[in-house]
Amino acid sequence: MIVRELDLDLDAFEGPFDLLLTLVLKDELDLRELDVAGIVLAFLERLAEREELDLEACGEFLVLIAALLELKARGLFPDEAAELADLEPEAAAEELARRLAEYRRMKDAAAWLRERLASEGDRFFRLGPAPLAAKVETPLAPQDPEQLARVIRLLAVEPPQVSLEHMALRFPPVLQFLERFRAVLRRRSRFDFDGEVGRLPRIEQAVAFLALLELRRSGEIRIDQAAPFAPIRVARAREENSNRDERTVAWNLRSA
Amino acid sequence: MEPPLRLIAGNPLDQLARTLEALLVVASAPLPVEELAAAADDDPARVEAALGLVAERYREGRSGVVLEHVAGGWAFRASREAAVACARLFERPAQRNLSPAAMETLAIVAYLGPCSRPDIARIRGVAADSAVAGLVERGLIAEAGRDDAAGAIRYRTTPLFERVFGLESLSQLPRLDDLGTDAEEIRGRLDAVAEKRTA
Amino acid sequence: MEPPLRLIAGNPLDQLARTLEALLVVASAPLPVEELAAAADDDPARVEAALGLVAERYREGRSGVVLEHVAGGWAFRASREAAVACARLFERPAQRNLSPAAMETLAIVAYLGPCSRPDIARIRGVAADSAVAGLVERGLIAEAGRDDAAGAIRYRTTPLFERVFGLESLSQLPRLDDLGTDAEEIRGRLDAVAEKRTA
Repeated sequence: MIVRELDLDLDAFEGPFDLLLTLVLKDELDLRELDVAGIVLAFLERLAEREELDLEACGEFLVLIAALLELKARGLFPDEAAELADLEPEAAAEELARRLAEYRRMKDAAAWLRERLASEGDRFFRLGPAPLAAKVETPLAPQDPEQLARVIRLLAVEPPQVSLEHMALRFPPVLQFLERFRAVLRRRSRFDFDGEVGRLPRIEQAVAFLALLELRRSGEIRIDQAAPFAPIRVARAREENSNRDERTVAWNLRSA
Repeated sequence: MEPPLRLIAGNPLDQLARTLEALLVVASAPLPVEELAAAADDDPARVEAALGLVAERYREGRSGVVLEHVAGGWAFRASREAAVACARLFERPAQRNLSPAAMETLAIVAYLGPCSRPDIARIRGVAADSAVAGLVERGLIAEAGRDDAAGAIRYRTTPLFERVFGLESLSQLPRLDDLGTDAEEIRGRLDAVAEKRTA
Repeated sequence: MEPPLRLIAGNPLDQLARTLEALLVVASAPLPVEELAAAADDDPARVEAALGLVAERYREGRSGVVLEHVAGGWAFRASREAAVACARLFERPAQRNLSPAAMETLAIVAYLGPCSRPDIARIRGVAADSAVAGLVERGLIAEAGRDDAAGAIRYRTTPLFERVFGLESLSQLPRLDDLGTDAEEIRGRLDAVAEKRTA
């Protein structure tokens, strides 16, 4: 099972997971509009269709979805992420529970509304004026011009400060890491992933990891890891493959 | 009220008559027999007959709702004896006020001078199409040529606007010196805030 | 049709009842008792009594036109048994294809309104911009001014929302406390998971 070929049918996006990631990385799809739970469901459904547990696919999926979730959480709650992080574990758990409960209640309220609409949907009524009623014009009451000034002043209210952390989210294009890794591999036949990107912010590490997956998919590199959490070693694949695949990758990225 | 019409229970046209009543009460224009027949999924001749029952039930003197046959078809109207009450109903909401979206749109056009819909939407952070249409219909703003760049229609306030707000001219608008001394400066300020809001 | 209601000719409320019928058939939105009383130039208590007569005459099973108390007022609608015929003739743009996202957004605005798009996104975990725009276009929610502190537009449900969902008022919505799981219970589950992990 190839995670990146996972077919998605979401409100904000329809197509393979691969394309979705590319669009997100190129800033062409607003992560805030994306229902991440929908992606997880699609993956689980696909997984359930198989008899065996595909560990490799699960691992890849977890990494990708975690990166997406983190990006999205920070995008949605630039201030609150920091807020929650400052809380003691006890208080954070309480806050999390409170928010989950609120979310669940709203889900249930939506379900109630849906049922209500189904049971009340056979009540038809007229919208707008009656067919033979005289057309009426309702004149406007005299208005105070101060209202206009008040409204403009509200429009000039500065929105809440966006934290600088949010600025760090301007994450680099995956192409940048593709080129960087290729350059490294031209000089050396192998390198250590953590050694290369370990000092970068986590967001950039996530993008770098995507680049790594992309390079492996196209057969340019081999990836080895002795054990979970052990260093990831990246090595050049055989020469004859790399030229052809470089073209394919570039084409994929451009066409997305 | 006169003694009510005695419909023989089980008259085969009764159910059709009730369906026609329902269609007529939700219609916003007179309905021709063919349209009623299509909706009721019944025969036009039977519909005509059932309309006779409905007309008998809803007639002047018997009911406040009266069935009327006009050029375009059949429609319910108010009885003549209730004309004065209906007139009072429609006169009453004279103190109508502007919706928040309309007030904001109007303020933008008044303070910034001719603006297009995209200008207004950008500053508000949300589309203003129905607010603009409503203000044009009320005569508070009017078209004022096109945008040089994109060719979008621009709007300005009207003399009626000045009357409603008790202004002799736009120069009498309350000052906004805290935001800027002229329209250009205020526009720049609002644009900058709008950009931050969407970022 | 059931045998029609026998109104005693000359019942002093008959004429008022007919006037109310007339007002209800021309109104474009539900009318509160006070508005009916002002238009009919009569006493609210008498109007309430006459509404009883009208409700008896226009009720499900007896008539294709039905009187209902909805969205804070009284209004005529089509009987439920005529829904199929009405559906053949009229589209209902307000309730067509309400997506799950739209329904959740509507629930949040109904319970917590007036609230802004950031408020909604906070609860749903997904930006609500397109859902909000869709609900505004359908007339189920409307702008309700801006948040003083952040300048974000806030939204509330409209009378049309109450009418479409058959609610007399928002207070008819089930109490939030009766919905869903409470924070305590979720907290308990979180703790259970944490214990397993450390064990």
